[in-house]
Amino acid sequence: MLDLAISVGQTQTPEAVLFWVLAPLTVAAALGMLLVKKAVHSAILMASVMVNLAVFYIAQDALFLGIVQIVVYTGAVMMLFLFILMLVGVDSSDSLTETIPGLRPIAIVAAVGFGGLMVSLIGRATLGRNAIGLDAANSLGNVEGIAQLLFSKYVWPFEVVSALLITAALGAMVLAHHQSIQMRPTQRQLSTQRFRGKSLANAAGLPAPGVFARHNAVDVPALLPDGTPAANSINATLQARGDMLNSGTFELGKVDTSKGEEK
Amino acid sequence: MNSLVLLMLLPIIGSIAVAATPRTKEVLSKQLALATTVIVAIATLAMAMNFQRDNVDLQFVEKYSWIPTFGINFSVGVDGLALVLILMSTILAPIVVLSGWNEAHGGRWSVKTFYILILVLETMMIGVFAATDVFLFYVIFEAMLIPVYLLIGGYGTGERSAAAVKFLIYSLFGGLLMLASIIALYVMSGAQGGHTFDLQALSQLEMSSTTQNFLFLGFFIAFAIKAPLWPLHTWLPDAAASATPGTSVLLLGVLDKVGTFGMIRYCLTLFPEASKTFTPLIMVLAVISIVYGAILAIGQKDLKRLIAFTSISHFGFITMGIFAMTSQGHSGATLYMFNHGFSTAALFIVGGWMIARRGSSTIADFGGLQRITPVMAWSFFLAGMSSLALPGLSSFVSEFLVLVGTFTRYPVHAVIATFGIVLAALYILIPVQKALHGPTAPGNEELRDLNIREKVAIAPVMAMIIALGFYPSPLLNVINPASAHVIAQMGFTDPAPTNGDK
Amino acid sequence: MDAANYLYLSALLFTIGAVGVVVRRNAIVVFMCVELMLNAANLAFVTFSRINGDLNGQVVAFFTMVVAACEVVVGLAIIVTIYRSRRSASVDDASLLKR
Amino acid sequence: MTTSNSLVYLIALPLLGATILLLAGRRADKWGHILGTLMPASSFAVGLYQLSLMLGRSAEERPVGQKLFEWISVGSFKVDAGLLLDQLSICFVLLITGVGTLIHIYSISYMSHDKDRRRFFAYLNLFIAAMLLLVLGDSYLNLYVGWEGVGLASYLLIGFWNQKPAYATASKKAFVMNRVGDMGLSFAIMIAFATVGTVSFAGIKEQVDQTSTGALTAIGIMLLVAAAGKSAQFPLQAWLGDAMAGPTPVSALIHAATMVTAGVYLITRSNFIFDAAPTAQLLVVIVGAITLLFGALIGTAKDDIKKALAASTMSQIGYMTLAAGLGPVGYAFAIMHLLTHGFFKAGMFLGAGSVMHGMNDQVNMRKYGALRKFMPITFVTFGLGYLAILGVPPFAGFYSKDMIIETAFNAGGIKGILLGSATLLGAGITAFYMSRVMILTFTGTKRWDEDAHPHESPWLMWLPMAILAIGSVSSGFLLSRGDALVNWLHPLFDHHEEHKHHLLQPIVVSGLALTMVAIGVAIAFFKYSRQEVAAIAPENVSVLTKIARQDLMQDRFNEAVFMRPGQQLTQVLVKTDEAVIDGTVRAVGQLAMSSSSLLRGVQSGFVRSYAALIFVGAALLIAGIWVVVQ
Repeated sequence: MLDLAISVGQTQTPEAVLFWVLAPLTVAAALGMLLVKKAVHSAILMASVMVNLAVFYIAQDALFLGIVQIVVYTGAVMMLFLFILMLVGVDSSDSLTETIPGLRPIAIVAAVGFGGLMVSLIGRATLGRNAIGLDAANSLGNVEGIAQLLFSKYVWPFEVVSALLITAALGAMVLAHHQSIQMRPTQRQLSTQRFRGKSLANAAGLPAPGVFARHNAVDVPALLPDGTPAANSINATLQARGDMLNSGTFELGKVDTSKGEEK
Repeated sequence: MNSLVLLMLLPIIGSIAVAATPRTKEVLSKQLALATTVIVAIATLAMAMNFQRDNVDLQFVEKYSWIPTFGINFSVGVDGLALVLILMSTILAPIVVLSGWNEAHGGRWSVKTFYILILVLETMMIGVFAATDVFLFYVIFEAMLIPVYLLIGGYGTGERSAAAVKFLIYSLFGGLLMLASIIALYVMSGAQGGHTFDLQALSQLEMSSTTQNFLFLGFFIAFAIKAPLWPLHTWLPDAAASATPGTSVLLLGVLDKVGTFGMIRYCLTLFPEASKTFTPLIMVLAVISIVYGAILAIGQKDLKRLIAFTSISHFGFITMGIFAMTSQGHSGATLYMFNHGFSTAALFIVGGWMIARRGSSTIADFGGLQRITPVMAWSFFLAGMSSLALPGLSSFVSEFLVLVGTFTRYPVHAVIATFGIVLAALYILIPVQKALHGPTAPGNEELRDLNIREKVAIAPVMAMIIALGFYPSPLLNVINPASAHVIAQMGFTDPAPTNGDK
Repeated sequence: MDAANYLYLSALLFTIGAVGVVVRRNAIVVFMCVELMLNAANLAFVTFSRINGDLNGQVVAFFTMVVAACEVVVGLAIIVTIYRSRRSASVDDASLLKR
Repeated sequence: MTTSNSLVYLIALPLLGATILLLAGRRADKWGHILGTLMPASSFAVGLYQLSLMLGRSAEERPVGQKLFEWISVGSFKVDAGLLLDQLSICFVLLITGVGTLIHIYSISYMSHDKDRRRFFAYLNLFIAAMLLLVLGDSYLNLYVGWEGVGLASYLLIGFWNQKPAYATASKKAFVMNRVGDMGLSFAIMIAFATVGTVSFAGIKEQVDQTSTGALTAIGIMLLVAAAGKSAQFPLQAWLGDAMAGPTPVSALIHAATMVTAGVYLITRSNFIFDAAPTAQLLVVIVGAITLLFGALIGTAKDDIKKALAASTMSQIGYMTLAAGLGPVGYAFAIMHLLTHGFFKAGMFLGAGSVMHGMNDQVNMRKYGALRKFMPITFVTFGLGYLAILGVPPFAGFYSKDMIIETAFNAGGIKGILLGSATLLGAGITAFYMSRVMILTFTGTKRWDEDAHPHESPWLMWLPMAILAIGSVSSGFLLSRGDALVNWLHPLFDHHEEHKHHLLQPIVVSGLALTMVAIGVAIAFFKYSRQEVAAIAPENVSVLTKIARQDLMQDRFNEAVFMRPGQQLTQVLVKTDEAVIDGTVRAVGQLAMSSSSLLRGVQSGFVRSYAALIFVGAALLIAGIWVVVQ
């Protein structure tokens, strides 16, 4: 284990401080990711893990990667995640109860086993020499060093990866592209559907939210003449996400018709 | 023309020609197939004329390098045993084509596919008997399953898919064991003078008795499945009941002979010591097969299943003759293979015609055929008589040789096996009585007798059955030296007459 | 300070990520956990790069990032597609592999 | 041994006839019966020619042989297709072809209304060929071919009218029981080859001295089994009665005159074996004695005229078997009785056929009566046969049967007394049941069915009957005059002239026999002639009669001991094969299916469980590395 000890540079102590401060935070954030209910919170915690890792990269003389980590990962990828989260439902929260029997114990046992074995393996690993440090490699500067490798030794993988990136972008477009399976109904057909359907209930169009209600927000259902809320006045997506307020709470008290009659 | 390879190529060429015919011209494809098989049969006969009877070495040997990396050669050659079986296969092929002129209709695929499969199968039938390279043998042994599987599954009746799968899995299982043994032989040959699959070279290998026993079992189980030996027989009745008659003829007449052929050619040659070790067990299994097959045949209600069970009984006789290790038993077994091919072919072919006309294979549905369709009934009767080994018909000579040969060394086995001849009378005469005799069963009044094509197809079989019963010498003269050679190689001599130990 | 500590951290993060993949049902969270595992691997690469004193590890980590980006793009597109047809982002709902 | 090239024609001619008639089909319907009759007739001519040649040679040179070709030759097992005609076989050749020809002639008329007459003649020719092969073969294996050949012909002829299920069953029964006997012959041949090393008559005879008694006894017993099967001897006798399902000429030729006597031929032919195996010989005698009484008893209760005659045949062959079992002294008498029996029994069967012909194929004797006036020729020929079988001097049976009875008494000791008594008793019972047949059929009152119009048969039918009747009258006298047959056959048998103590003088034996016969006739006369005979068999009869009517329970016994257990075994095995053996195979398949469906549970379709599995796998992999680098 001692072989791995780093005796490079003078940044030993500050780095240790940095590590021992950030590492627990990172682990805590990662664990938090597992444990929080809301996906958004997970995303935030993930972002924090990534930033921490970026710091670790920089601390390990990987300046370029650290920056890329922040720009690409934390900046772009995590934003993509959040974007999709919003699309799918930013507030939706997982229930953390397990539905597949026995999966969680298996996961925990495997995790303990895997982690424990990994750690003990690393602990027993010997390199046979001292760690070298990147001072020599980074003598021209980290970015230049990487660039030199990337455009000489790794130029072919680099090109391949770029092709992969383009393909992935195309693939995402293809996947996200909505393919209509049937002809979009014409206005005439829609009209026929509306008036010749089973009932004429919706012939005049769905009620708009907020009509007769106490609020006129989009998530407040319209009230029907008898005071009951009309659930179908609210966008289905809001309902699916659970973002709609409970329509029952908007129900007016029983309208006293007799009194009204008197007035 | 004395080239086995050319002989093997002929059916392939024929199958290509058949494949080239338009799908609509079914008759043309049939005629092409018939012409090919007839040519092959004539070519084989011509080859057989040039066979030197007293030479026990392999003849017509040809050897081409195939996969040099592994020392695999495409090498062929025949001795008396293989020659007789090739002769049987190639003579049966045109008879099958001609007798089953219409049996490809109503299959899953086209008519010409049927004949392509038959012709490809014929090539393999020649190859499997001619191969002298163990790897080549194995490849053909397994590849033969494909056309048969397709023939059963594609053109059969009833539960044809299930039967075909059962047949395939059974055979593949055996083939797998054999493959393991072959690989082991190959590996061992590497340690003893270079990797090879050559049969001659492999038979010189030295190995411990335990190794020999295991490898022997690998081969033997494969062959015991092929030549259904009790208790590995249950695939046969299903397959035979579902296949078309022509397929059944090739299946029981030729393919199953690969099992008994393999026992002689591979089990005995490669593992003489292990063969001796297992002989007591195999003899018991053979005797059980004889009696068991016969009793089960008696109990069958379906004509095709009945014939299948009679064959199990007959294969018991063949196996018994092989492992009795006397020249009579051995020659008898080889002759039995040949004769069984024809008598079973006759039973299946005529039975198939009966079934096709009546539309049912249940024996009880027939009745009184002797008066409605005398020629067909007589053909069936004669085939049945051959199957029960009536003296004067071909099977008698072979069956009696097997029994006599076995008796000199294993009297108890032979005595029990002889009870099989009484059972044989029952299993043949019961269907004969139910199907051919008795009052005309309803629905049978209008059945047609055999037409010219069918008569032409069955006549050579009948002629063969009768002629070889009275004059088996031409075949025995070819078989005897080969059998004697094997017996001598195994280190056996015929038991001398004891005079009752006086 | 011992560079091995980074490796321990990497192992730990990887394990946490793996558990997350198994335990969480929301496809997006699962994806984030996969990212976490990739990042853990990257950390190990960077650390090894430092220990070995050459930049190959960092280059590989760079490639990993690119591939991870690709994966995220395609993966999220798939999630969106599934969500569109099933109105759910739970990986358990997409259990059609069964039959 | 002299060789002759013409022996093969004896067999080839009828075989050719059968082949032509079978292959020609309906085209031969018009002339088939003529060809069918010419073939055995020409065989008979060849036989006579051979006899004449034989007579011209000295006794030692009389046997002639012909090697046709090498039949089977494997290792030391060498069998030629060879023929042997000696003093014994010429008797049979002439009997077979002679009686055969007569019966062919008879059949022309008898079967004239049957549209399958050609086929009938084909079968008959086939039978003649096979039977000739049986008696001409020079080795047991050649004999075996003929042996099974006659079985086949018998099967075909019994089942000639196989459209009736009962007849078809009868033919099958005959074949199967014969096969049991054939199995005995197979065993005998196998034992002979294993011990002596050859299967030819000459070869075995040469080595008898060097062969142990045990082996010879085994061969002998197996030959006896074979003979019992073919000759309907106890315990394989049950098929003969049912074999009467065949047309009557068949019963006359095959089941009276020739085929059923093949067992006697086999035993006499194998004299060198039996002479050296006393145990086997004793068994032969016992079987013969049991059968002669067994058959006689059955004969007393049968109302079916053919079955009564069949029972009588069984009994008479019992006499022959007994005689053959008595060793060198008996062989010639067995053959003599065989020949005389061939005449009178064939004649009586033809007579029965003639009666049936006139009575609309009625076989029940209780429906006959008073036929004497309507069928005078039949009555006379049948009556001559009747006198012959009774053993009334000077008819044929007197000479042959008395010889057997006398030899039986002279067998010595208690054995001789027992055997002699059995034969005497048999003679008495024979007299009783044959008189019964005579009385019921030809005398008394008419008990006919209403549509019966009895008439004498055409000349084609009565001529053979008449010729056979002449034989029944004269053959005994001719054959025994100056011990002609005994001397003729003498060179074949090791006749050690031992002048044994004669228990009874011949004249005493004849007297006793005639007394027994007279008693039998008298009982029959009082029982059936003096009392009214019921047209329908009375049911209130003694248990013994009931048992006798059921053939002494032979079928019941076979059914209970062999058939039903056999059927049950078959059923059980069929089910076992399905359930256990194929079941095991299917179970293996099921195991694969169920284990796969078990494993399929792991493939839940949930991505997360796959991920968990991968994770576990990774952990295990790490664990593996951990262990390796330990």
